[in-house]
Amino acid sequence: MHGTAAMDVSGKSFWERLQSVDRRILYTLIFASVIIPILWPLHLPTPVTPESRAFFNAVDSLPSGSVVLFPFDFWPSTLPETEPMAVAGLRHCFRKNLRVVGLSNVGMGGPSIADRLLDSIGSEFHKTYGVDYVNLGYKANYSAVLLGMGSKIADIYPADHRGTRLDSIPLMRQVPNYDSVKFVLIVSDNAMTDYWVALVNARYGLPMVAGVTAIMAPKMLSYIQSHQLLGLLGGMKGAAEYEQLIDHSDKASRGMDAQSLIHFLIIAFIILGNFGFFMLRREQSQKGQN
Amino acid sequence: MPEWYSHPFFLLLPTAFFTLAIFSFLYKDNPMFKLAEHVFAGLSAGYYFGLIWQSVIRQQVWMPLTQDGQWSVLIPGVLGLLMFARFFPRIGWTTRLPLAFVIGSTAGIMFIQQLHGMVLPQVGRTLLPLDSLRNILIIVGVLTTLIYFYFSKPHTGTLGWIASVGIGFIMVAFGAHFGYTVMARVSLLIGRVQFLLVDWLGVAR
Amino acid sequence: MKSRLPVLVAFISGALMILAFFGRGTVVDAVSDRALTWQTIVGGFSLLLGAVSIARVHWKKVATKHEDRLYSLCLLICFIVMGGSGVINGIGSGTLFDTLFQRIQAPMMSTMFSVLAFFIASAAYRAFRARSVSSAILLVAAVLVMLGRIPMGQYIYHGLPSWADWIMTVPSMAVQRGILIGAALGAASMSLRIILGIERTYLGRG
Amino acid sequence: MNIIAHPKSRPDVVPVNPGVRSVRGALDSRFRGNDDRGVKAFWECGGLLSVAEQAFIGLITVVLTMHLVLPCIASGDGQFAGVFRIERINALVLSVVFGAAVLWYIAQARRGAKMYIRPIPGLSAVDEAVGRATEMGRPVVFIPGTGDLDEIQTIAGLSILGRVARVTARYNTPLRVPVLYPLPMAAAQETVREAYLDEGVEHQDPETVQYVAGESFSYSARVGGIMMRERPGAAIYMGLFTAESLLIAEVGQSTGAIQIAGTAAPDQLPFFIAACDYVLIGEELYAASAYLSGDPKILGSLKGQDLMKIVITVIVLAGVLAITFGQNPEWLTTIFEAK
Repeated sequence: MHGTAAMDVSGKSFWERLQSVDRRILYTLIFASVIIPILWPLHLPTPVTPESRAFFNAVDSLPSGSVVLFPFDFWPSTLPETEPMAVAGLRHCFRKNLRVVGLSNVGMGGPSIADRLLDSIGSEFHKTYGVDYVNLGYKANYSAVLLGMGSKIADIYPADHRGTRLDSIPLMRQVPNYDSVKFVLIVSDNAMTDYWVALVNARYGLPMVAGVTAIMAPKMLSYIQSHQLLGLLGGMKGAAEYEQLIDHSDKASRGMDAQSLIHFLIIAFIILGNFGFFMLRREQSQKGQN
Repeated sequence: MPEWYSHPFFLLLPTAFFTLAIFSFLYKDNPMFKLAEHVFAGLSAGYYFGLIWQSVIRQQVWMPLTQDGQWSVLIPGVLGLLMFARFFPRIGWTTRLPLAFVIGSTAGIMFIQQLHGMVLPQVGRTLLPLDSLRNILIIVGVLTTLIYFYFSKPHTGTLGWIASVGIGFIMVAFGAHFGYTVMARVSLLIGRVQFLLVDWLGVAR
Repeated sequence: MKSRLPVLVAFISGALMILAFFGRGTVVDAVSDRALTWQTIVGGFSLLLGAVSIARVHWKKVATKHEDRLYSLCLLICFIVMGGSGVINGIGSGTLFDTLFQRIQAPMMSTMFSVLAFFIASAAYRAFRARSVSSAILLVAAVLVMLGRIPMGQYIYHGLPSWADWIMTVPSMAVQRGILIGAALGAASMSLRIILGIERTYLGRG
Repeated sequence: MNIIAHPKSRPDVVPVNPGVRSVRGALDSRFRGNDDRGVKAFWECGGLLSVAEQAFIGLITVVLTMHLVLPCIASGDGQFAGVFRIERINALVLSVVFGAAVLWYIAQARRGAKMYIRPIPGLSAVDEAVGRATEMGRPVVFIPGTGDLDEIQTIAGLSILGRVARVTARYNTPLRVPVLYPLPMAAAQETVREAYLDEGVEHQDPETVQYVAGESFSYSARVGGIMMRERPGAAIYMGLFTAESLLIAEVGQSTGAIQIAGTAAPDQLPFFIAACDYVLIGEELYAASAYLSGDPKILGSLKGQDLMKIVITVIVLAGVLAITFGQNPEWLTTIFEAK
């Protein structure tokens, strides 16, 4: 789609040629810098940010048996970032014997991912569906879902994701609305976090933490400072920190070496690109003077 | 079932095929990618259809109606069906009713949510004592950003000066955002390469 | 009737939500709870509409022998298999619906986005230039944050992670808050216009 | 800015959720033109605005009387617990002040009051860029975002397209507008045709507005193709952009075009700033569209929001001083607590 490769190279200065390197060379470098650290990992320790530690502490201090609302509010497109957070969050909850109520406000795949993760991590800890955890599934129109559950969850969710009526699920009989929920652990890649904060935290005062994609993390820090969120995991890096904190390293931790290398490469690209740009500009202005 | 079939390489072959088909876009736009795009769009539409059929039509309309005798669910049910009225020109306008209901009530929730859940706490937590450089910078950053997006006066004189401080702050913030976005995209690529090398080919762990 | 009734419906349902927020223990609460449940149902139908519309568009392409009809046919087959199995066999784990999603659809979605890593890298080399003071500030801040947020960063200079932390929690946080407040005001005024029928683009024209 | 009913659901993809889907359909075939022109406003055919305004005031009155009068009927168990949640009085005050400001300015704007909006640098650069493209004898590429017509940023982008099309019509510069969705395409055609007519040009170039079908990535690949072929002198991107911003801006950069972008999508702004010559940041896009279209509802809202920004600035300054030097500042923060 970019025909730079076909351009005439002759008669161009070094800097001009450097500016028009074939993109496929850049792509190959990127591929290599991801593949190499995955094949030969370095296992560098990840420094833990205060927000991730706060996230861990908030979950860790919940009394055993508390009910945690666990929204799987992410699209499958960000699974490599969000799945490790959700997995680590579930491991932490189940290890602390918290009871997890999963749900999703993302129609495209959210409830199916919730199902898969709850079942696989639940069985890791020998938990029973319906007693220790449940997956409510998806209902449309998130703002109405979030507010409606404040009055009566069964009004919004007559049945769980598999179609079992809520009144025949032991866990849900004890959780009629937000009053019986102790905590919200959001994993999200979109504006749903803002809704949880501005609707549920503001109106019902439920304490919450969020694991979000790196793109969203800068905005979320504003909620941390205003105490609307108690803790925050940002992207694969945040997931790796959390894995480290719960002492169960997994996919995110293994990805961090590649993350380091590729960041270096991109920074090198920015510097080299700009250097070439300035040299070219200087060359041209010198030509102009002659 | 023969043994080889249950090897991850064969089990995950379709997944790997479509993953590679999408990566082929990097070389150039090609029929493989286009096929993957259409398969994807078809599955997505099908996913919504199955999901809504089960979780909305069955659970929220059919079950309450037949099992609990809740006749009132017919109202949203009919409103929902009116969404399809646009396919019939003569009653097409009725499709605006469910739309007006959903958008109107969402607007009501949003109005309160923005003022009560966002503006109040965010403004309240900016009232920090001027006792550290950190606090001073936070207050200056919030206010100059707000003033940069003030359109009723030209950016000259003092206001211009404040606005240029604001744009400085904004650029630092966008730089941070930029760095984080790079991090996010890179993570997704790492995730996919992990799938190809670890889960599918099993050449690393 | 055709344009007045919808505006009235929007007004009543919007006002109801606002009233319910300020009140407690009145009939408004019961009505608004019911309205919330209804919203989730009507919202569901609109998603269904989206799915049906896509199928319609591609059905037309197949019927009119459009040059891309083979692709469209492929899309329709996927739609029917996925949607049909969801309706007949259910959507829980272990169903065909779930398997197709977990094996084909979800990986495709994340691959689409991972491709962007390559584009970012190539744009970093070719397009991201310090053309002005502000873009120079942006690029420097970006590089500092990128270095400070990776495990290797602290080996280059041990202070880098705390610099990145500082950028994130002081200037960046302040700007995000300024933008957040501005955006909240914008969204609130948009909501107000919708409730009062001043903003009706969503209803179409005529 | 979040548009009502569909904040971005996915980080980079055109949102797909109830609001959007339904809105898309609703706009259907009834669409004409890109602003309210030609359609009788609701209040014009029966005075609904005044009814609505009164209703709003009435609503506030109801809320207040709920607190003063209704307690007697409340809860039924003889308790005179207020029906009005007194702890939410702060939100009520804010709503009333803000609502009044926005409505007052909209009414003013509609009455034709002159309202000043500061010149936005990126906008004046648009004329310059088109001029330069003309000198070089190259076309101008304009992309009104990759959102559908229900997205307010698309509508803002189209009003800027109106301005660009006038200038290209005046100088007889070729204009290319590749569009992703059918509805914005119809709107863009209408906008361009009107702009050309205003300049006295019978616009006939069928190549101008092109419907480039496909999803986000294929779209940007094809736009890239158009750019490489036609080598525009200026490339202008105004509207909602998602992940494709990066791809498009990079190709534009490699063709040597002057690039001007504007979007309110915060995650794409950094890329535009790094790759383009001028950028309208966030709300500047709306301000530009209000400035160009003169639409009273956008203009009035913008003014109302501006007033609110001043109020907030003053409150923060006063609050900070009170907290720093005051005796007992705790009460100040409790005023802002959301309950």
